[in-house]
Amino acid sequence: MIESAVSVLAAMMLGLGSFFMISGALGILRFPDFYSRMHAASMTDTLGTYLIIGGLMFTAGWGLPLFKLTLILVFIFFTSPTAGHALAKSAQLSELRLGGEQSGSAKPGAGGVHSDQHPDSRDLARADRV
Amino acid sequence: MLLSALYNYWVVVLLMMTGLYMVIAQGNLIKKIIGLNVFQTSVFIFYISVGKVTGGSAPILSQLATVYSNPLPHVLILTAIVVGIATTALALALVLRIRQSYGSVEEQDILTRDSQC
Amino acid sequence: MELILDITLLSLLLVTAVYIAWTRDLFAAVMLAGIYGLLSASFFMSMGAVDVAFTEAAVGAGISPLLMLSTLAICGRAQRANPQRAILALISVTVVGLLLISATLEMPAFGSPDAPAHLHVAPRYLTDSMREIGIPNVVTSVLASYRAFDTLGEVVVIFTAGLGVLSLLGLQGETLPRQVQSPMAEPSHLVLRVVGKVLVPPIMLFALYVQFHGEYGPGGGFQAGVIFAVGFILYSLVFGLDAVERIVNRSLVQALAALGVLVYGTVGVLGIVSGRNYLDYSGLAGDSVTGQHLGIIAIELGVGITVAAVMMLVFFVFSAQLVRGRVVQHAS
Amino acid sequence: MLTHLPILQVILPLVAAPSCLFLQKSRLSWAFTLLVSLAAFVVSALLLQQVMSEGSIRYSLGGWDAPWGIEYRIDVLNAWVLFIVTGVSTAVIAAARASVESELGASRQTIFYTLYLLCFSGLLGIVATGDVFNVFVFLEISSLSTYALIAMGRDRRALWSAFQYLVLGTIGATFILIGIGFLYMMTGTLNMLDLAERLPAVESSTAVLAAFAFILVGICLKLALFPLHLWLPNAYSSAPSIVTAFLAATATKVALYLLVRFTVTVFGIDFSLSALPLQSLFILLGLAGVFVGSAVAIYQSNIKRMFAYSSVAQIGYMIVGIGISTVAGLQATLLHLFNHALMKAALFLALAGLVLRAGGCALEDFRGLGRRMPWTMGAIAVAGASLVGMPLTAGFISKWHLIAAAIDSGFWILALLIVAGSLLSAVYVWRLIDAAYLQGPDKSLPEQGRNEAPLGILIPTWGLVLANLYFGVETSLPVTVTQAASAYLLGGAP
Repeated sequence: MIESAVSVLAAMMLGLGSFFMISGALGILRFPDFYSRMHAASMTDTLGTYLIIGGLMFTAGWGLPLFKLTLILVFIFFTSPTAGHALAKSAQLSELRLGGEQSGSAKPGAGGVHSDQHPDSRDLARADRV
Repeated sequence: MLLSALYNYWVVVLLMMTGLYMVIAQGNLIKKIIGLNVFQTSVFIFYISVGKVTGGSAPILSQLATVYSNPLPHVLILTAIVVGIATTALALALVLRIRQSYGSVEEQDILTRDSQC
Repeated sequence: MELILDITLLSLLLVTAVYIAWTRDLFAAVMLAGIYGLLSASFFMSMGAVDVAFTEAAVGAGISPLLMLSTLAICGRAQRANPQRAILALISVTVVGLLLISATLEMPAFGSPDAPAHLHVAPRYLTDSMREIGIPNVVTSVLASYRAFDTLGEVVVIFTAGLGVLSLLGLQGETLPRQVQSPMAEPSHLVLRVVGKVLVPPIMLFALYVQFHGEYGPGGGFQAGVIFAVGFILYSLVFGLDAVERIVNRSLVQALAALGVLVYGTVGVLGIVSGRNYLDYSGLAGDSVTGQHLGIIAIELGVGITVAAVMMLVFFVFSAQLVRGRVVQHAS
Repeated sequence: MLTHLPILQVILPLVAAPSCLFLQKSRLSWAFTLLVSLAAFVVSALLLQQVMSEGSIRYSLGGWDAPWGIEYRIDVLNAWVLFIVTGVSTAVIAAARASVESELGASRQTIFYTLYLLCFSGLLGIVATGDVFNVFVFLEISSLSTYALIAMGRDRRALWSAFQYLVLGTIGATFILIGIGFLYMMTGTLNMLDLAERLPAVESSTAVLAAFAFILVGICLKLALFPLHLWLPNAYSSAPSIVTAFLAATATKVALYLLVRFTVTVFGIDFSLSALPLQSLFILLGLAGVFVGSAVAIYQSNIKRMFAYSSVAQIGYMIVGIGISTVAGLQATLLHLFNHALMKAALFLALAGLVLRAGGCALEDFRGLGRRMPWTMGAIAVAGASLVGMPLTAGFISKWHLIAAAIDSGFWILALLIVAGSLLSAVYVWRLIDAAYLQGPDKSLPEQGRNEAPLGILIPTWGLVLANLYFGVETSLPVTVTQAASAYLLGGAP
């Protein structure tokens, strides 16, 4: 009885997690600008993964896998907000305004390699530091 | 039947060709390296597909399993992955030096600059 | 079910590869290459190749995009189209592709248990390795004992690449001003600094776990080396290159890279000293299974040391280039 | 200790390489490298002697028997190639110090010698092993170190040539990897002898045919066989002089060895000749290489580049020998392998001396060289004569055997074409002789006195030159060994 309740709970968590994952992915594709896309991304990162790992924990039963899943959960608990923070920070540093237009940079691909090198490489340098 | 039996190999062939196409057709050196990576990874996928046994579990011996995947291709590909990243690192270092001394990472620019002097 | 997973993953791989070839934004291409690595790692996982999946995840989705991003940061992300070559490339690629497709038609069916590959050499590893070597992870047994010489070669390849990178880039950064700070070193990056500090020790611990658990589960020297290096790389991303070089300077890392190869080579020579063949560990201890066990631990350690050292070395050299580029940009 | 000779051959330089990194003084690392190379040479001589008297040697690495573990298997063929590679390497390294010092600067020398040792052990590993996947691993060791070594050249072109070579070399190696994968899939083994035993059962399948094609193309990329040779002239002309001397005399030889090993031992000569029209393919491509390589060489003004194209031509001769595919033809190939290593090493070492003194090796630098550097130019003249195939030099012996093999098999036209190809090589060698001895020195330049290359370079160069002359007269060693090797490979005599 309890076993079936646990598995129903696990299934619900997995299903809900997958739903958040998919909607987050859609959001990244469809949202108009960087900051709202970030919202969608952090949605998948937090709710999606937590629910899925939680669901898996219910199916894992007592044992080493449960412990490992807990560790993964803790790890993600630390990293994903930090990653989001760093992403926003570097966007702010490279003066990305709401609305998606980047100030003072040429469109990639237009013109020679040299003309659009500097702004791009600066952004990348920062993105890389994250 | 044929589809499920050979689907893996056909996709591997397509992946290999995509990678090889990038290496030949692209003039940008970094893109060439990405192409090489895709090409090599597709070969890894081929080897691992060869090693698969239907219903077999990972080749870590335990009481629970009787059928295992073939471990030998796994070993070979572990080595090949390491060789791949070694090549990539060296190639990227070369690209950085080329960029320093030619000022560009496009094949055409490099060729014209070499023929000028 | 397995088949659906298989077909989905492969189709995703194909889409990713084609998009990489199609896009002209190199940044997107590199990110997609990382996704490609992660997808192939998932595919390896579904094929039961856990060790390979682990390695591919660390390399294809970790180290390799990292190095490519550092290169892009210096070289720029735009790429020019090159239409003349496309037709030639398409033709040659199609020819090779058709040859390959025709070759696949007479291949043994995928997953078939009586394919020649599963009948000849491999069965011995599965049936006898427990008795001969005594560890459950067959991949580790084959890697570190039956075919240990290949693995020695693999370590030497990594060492060679590290030296090659060093000879190309390593010796020019020395004269530049070293006090350039990483942008993350500013106080406003408090969150990053704190989380970075918190995360480094568990990463190191995990590396040690992977190093010494490789005989029982997926993992081993290579994966552990990469993870160990990632700990240092994370630290240098947050606190700057100089902070790391105060702990491990470059000549130390270089010496460690050589040391790992030497450890491996010497363990092999011990086999000769004990009156057996090169890389035969059976004579290292009283009974041959303990000897094998000992030998495997020793050589995995050698692998781990070299891999960690080379990965760190390569990353340091690359990011020193980045700093150098920024200095030059500021000056001009 | 004698039973461990096969592994010592490879493991000695392999372990020496990381140790070399700890030597801080560049002179010390040079001496160390020379010592290691010399030791490897002694080992290979002992091996050759052992194989000639007792037949092939098997050595199981890790104590695991053949198809399960990796084995080293030394027969006459690889003992011969090992002997050539280690011998040339010793001569080249003996000459290296002054040239490396001037071309690389002080700081990079230790890394240079370490990479050199890695490349050296990679090449030896390819030759010694009896396992196809092990071939791939050691191929990559030698290739990666070669790319790095080429990129150390002074000119920025060195970087570009190294990159080109890296891309092509990686494609080649990956092709070989695909081929090995197909072979494994069809037979379940990676051991060469085991493969040879199991392949006949499945040889009608297209997968084996594709494996053969991929391995062949992969090796030919490394070998720089005629239409796939484009990376070679760039790489050879922009690499540091010592690297060029080493690669020209060893790397292509090792690739050729691999070609012979795969077509003859692994796939079996009958399969190889029937699966693809290999005989006519090799003879045609070989001849095309001879003529195109020589013709392009005539028009080069950079002499390093000229000799690089000449290498493409000489590889053509060796491929023709395989194409004839009789015992005599294969013997001619193996003889030319040896003789070409001797002459190209001598030529490129002499060029290293010239670069050291004159700062370059364009044709103008040769004007009046006969007076300024008589010994260096003398070495170039004699080795050049050997390249053309003049009697009393080693080059004559191998051309003679090749022509005899062609006539034996009824290829009269082929014999004539080989002679014609030699005449072409006489043209480009003559250009050097003409500039050095017959034209006066450049009047616009200030008068230069005698400025001979240092003894450190001259002695090894002349050692190789004298070997060219010695083996042009006293041919018993190479002829017996190659005779035994090709008879053994093609299943004639034991």
